[in-house]
Amino acid sequence: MVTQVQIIEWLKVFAFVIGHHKEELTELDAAIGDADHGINMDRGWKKVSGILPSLEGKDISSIFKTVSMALISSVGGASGPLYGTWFLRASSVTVGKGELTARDLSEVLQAGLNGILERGKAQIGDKTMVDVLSPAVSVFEQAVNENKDTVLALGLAVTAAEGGLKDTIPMVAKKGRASYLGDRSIGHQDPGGTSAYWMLRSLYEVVKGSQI
Amino acid sequence: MVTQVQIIEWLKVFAFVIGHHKEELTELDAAIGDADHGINMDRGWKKVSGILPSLEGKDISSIFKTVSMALISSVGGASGPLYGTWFLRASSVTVGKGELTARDLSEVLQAGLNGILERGKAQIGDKTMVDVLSPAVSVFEQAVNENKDTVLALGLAVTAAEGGLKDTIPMVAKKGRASYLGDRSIGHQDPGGTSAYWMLRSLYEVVKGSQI
Amino acid sequence: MKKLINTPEDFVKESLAGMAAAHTDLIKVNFDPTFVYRADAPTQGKVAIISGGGSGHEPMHAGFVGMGMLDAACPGEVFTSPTPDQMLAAAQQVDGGAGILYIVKNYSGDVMNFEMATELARSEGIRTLSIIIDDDVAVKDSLYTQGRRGVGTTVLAEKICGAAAAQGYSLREIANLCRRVNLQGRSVGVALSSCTVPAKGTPTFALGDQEIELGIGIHGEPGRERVSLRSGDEITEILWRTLISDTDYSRTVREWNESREEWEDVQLLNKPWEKGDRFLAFVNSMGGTPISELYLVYRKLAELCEMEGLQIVRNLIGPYMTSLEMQGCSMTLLKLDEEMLRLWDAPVKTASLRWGV
Amino acid sequence: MKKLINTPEDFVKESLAGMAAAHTDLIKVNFDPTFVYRADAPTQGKVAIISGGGSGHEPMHAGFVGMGMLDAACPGEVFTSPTPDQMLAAAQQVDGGAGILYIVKNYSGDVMNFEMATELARSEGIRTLSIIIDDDVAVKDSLYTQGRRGVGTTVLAEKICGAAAAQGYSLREIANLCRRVNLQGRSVGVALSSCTVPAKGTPTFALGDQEIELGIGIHGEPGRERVSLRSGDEITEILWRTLISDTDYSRTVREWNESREEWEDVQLLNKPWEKGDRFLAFVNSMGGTPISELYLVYRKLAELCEMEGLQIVRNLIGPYMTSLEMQGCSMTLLKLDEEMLRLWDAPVKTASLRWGV
Ligand SMILES: Nc1ncnc2c1ncn2[C@@H]1O[C@H](COP(=O)(O)OP(=O)(O)O)[C@@H](O)[C@H]1O
Ligand SMILES: Nc1ncnc2c1ncn2[C@@H]1O[C@H](COP(=O)(O)OP(=O)(O)O)[C@@H](O)[C@H]1O
Ligand SMILES: [Mg+2]
Ligand SMILES: [Mg+2]
Ligand SMILES: [Mg+2]
Ligand SMILES: [Mg+2]
Repeated sequence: MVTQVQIIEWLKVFAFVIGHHKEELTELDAAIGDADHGINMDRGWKKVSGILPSLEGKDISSIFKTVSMALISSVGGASGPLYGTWFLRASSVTVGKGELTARDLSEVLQAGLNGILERGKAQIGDKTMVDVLSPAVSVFEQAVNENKDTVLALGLAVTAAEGGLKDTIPMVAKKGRASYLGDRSIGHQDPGGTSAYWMLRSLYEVVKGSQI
Repeated sequence: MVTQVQIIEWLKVFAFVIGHHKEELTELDAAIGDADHGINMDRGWKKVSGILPSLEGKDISSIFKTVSMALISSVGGASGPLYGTWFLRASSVTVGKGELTARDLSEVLQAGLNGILERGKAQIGDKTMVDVLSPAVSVFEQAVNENKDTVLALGLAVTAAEGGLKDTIPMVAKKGRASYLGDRSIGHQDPGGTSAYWMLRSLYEVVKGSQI
Repeated sequence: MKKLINTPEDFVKESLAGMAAAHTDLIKVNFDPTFVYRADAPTQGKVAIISGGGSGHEPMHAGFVGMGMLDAACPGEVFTSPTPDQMLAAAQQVDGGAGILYIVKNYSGDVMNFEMATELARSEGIRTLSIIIDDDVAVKDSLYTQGRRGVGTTVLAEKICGAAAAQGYSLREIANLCRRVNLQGRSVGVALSSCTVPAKGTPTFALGDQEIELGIGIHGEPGRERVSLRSGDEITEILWRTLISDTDYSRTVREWNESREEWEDVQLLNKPWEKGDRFLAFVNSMGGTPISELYLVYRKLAELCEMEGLQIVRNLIGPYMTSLEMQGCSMTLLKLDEEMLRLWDAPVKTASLRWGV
Repeated sequence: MKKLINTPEDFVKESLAGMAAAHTDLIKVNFDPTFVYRADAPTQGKVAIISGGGSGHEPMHAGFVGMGMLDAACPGEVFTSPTPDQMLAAAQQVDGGAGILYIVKNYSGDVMNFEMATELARSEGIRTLSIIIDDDVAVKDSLYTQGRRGVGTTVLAEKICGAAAAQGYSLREIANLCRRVNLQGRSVGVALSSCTVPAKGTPTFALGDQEIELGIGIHGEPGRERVSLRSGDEITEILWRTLISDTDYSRTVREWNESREEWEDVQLLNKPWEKGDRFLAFVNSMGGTPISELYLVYRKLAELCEMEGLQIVRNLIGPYMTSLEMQGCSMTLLKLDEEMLRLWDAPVKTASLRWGV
């Protein structure tokens, strides 16, 4: 079970982590993009942070919807509509929910990924956040199917995400600004994938932490 | 006596000297002006060089007139009209002459200087070519009054010019681009004064050389 | 970093505020969300043309808002796409009932944000279409990349479509016209220096003292080749050859299908050029290169086109689509047909492009 | 040195050739001697306005040749005054029988060359006058220097006098108008970087990473003070204060006395400004500074003027009088009277300034 309180805690932690890794994300984007991914994300998540207090007590779907709108209207770049779409879809599949079962969470992750795929038309191997989210979603779903509990499933998903993130390093980018580099994008880790990894990792840490 | 042939030889030598000192003149101008005095002068004197062969056999006044026009139309900057005026006035006082006595030469130097003073309105001590030409003109005139011969008088004039040139170093510029520097122009030798010194020195070397 | 700015965060807003203060007769600016729009908008019954993109390319786009060109422009942060809420608010502000055309440069961020805006505007009952500009021939492949970037042709498309809107063309006609302009325009750029994004504070890329980057993108995206510095004529000839040797560029873009009310993938193929064709030549400064050098480039470009039998019948030379203070230029050739030529010549009155009025 | 040029020697000519090729409807260029002139010159019965100066300040002056502004421009080598033969040939080309006004910036070279040209043109029977522009308040003294340099007000005087000529003003009227414009205009500039003269190949001066030069001249002449880098608003305020705190500037200039047929020294005194006065504000890029930063400067400038009760009723913002690729800007305030305002608004059609037509 992931509670509404944990969801808000997760968003808070993720916003903090983004602020903390702002320079690092921007440096990654400097290598193969336009050196703004950390700045973009931080702008959006600072905005989310400001809104969070007003969301206490709201249902999970409304929280996701509000976060989505905040991101869409403040992140900009490629990651704005992508993260915005992720939360918009997460909102659609959580209508009326006050807490999320492992299966609910699996649906959230799947819907979010699908949104990103539709919006960005990236495929696996294109060196984007899809390469991080996609393995995590599969692993999480399988773990849930095997009746593993949420924390364990999330742990496995984060490990898969981390693997996916490392896998972006040798890839040639085919979407986003990095794609203009061609082979020169090889050897660099995808910035959007990195932030996506932190999104999952933050969720895991929050859900795990509250259980202890 | 300075012959028509010596006049042409002088112009040739001065053109060569300017080419040779082009960088140096430009460097002097870089310090307190706009780094083009050598370039300007060289452009003009290259043009004069090209015309000189067609002037063999012409009377001295026509030679000066032609040189003046060439300088006026090619040097540009402040030095173009100044040197152009010098030769224009030199032309006016040599009409019909095939050679110049010491007294004729004194008149040439005086007329040239007057032209520069009228055109540029500089006064002695303003850190311009006037500070080089003016003492040379006085010394030359006095030497002629004392019946010294042309070579000796020119030698004294060149020495006076050199003194005048060194005197420009501690001066504060009050005319031309260097004047914008105010006190910061102190410590630098005036570029236009430097080329003016070379003009007199070239004349001296030519007149002396041909006598030996 | 040396710039006439206060803080990186306030740069875009303060610059826009100054622009609005300078051109009160032409434009107004809205903040939160940020967009610049015609002071006299909406024009009832006229299709409204809206463009937008990251800031740092001024005067594009806000400098092109006014009579006969854009109805609104949505500036993002420097080199960062604007967001759908800006685009939607701009559409609501300038909608004159005849529909909105979004002119979008082909960057993943711009495309996705404008797609969301198109969906949002349509869901609010504003008939909205969007056309993608992707004219940067420096990008060879479309299959394995985001596709070609939108560069110089954008300015020309904005002018031509703006004139069409002023003359009462319908939304569909203007969308078709805009697509046609894009398929007949080709651009390529060169950088002599990098530029510094205020928020970053250090140059986007490093170029050696004797290096230039051919095929540079307007955000400093790496180009085709980094070569040693050479003469203006040689650089001009390289850029020009890149343009004229480019043929048959094909790609799939997403356009809104109004009958099916959903996005559809459209396959588009560049129009070929032939001897005798007439062109608009656009020599653009990347920001830090003065117009004297652009004219030197134009001189060689005109000579080359003449030799090749390509007729330059119009030109535009100056800093219109810049990359902050980057030194370098871009070259655009747009093959003109009768209609495009007529619309190019039509009056325009904006802060940065004006004639006939 | 990285520039889009071939050789330093050919730069000016090749750039002008490109300019002429780009604007065949507006201008023609003559070489040996070099000058740019209106394609339709001479206009019989109209006073012709001619300006000129060193190159490297483009679009000034050649970009201002055309209807309602200059009849001809005489470009020298980069940062070097043109020569009297150019000015005379230009006068002969555009003389429409009503006389010629030379608009001259106050640099020793320009002044002396234009004086010679005035004498030459008059001796050829062309009625010619010249007016000196000396508006750069960065130069404090006139007694101990060449006097103030001619900067931003030059562009404004060219526009206003060009309009007067188009409206049939006499030579004497235009000369008086030009002098009046000069006495009501004040300018000051700031450099964030140096520039490189092609023939020299290295920067004209050195500025530290955190230094700016206040009161810079358009050829990189040293300014009033070298200070540490500060915010755009602070720089704007410093420049503005320099302008408004300047009063009673007096100097002697040489003008041609037509009755006595010789040069005469004229004593001139700047016109004071007062609360409630109306101004044209001109924020100009030194070449390498993009328009976005100019707008940021304008924003603060407008705010300051408003506070001080100085009304900005017109503005001009962009790269009009540059110093090659130098980064920085200049600020000009010109106090307008009714007549100047009307003439400013009159139609103009040149390569780089155009409205109303
Ligand atoms: N079409 C796409 N599909 C999925 N992810 C994408 C796509 N385009 C870009 N991205 C992701 O966005 C990240 C870059 O985001 P950001 O730097 O914020 O935007 P921008 O590229 O517009 O500057 C990339 O690292 C990549 O992970
Ligand atoms: N008003 C003047 N009277 C006399 N000499 C002058 C005057 N103005 C400048 N000069 C001389 O001209 C020289 C500079 O010449 P140059 O560099 O060729 O022209 P510019 O200053 O226009 O670049 C100065 O060093 C000075 O000797
Ligand atoms: Mg980025
Ligand atoms: Mg000089
Ligand atoms: Mg970006
Ligand atoms: Mg000079």
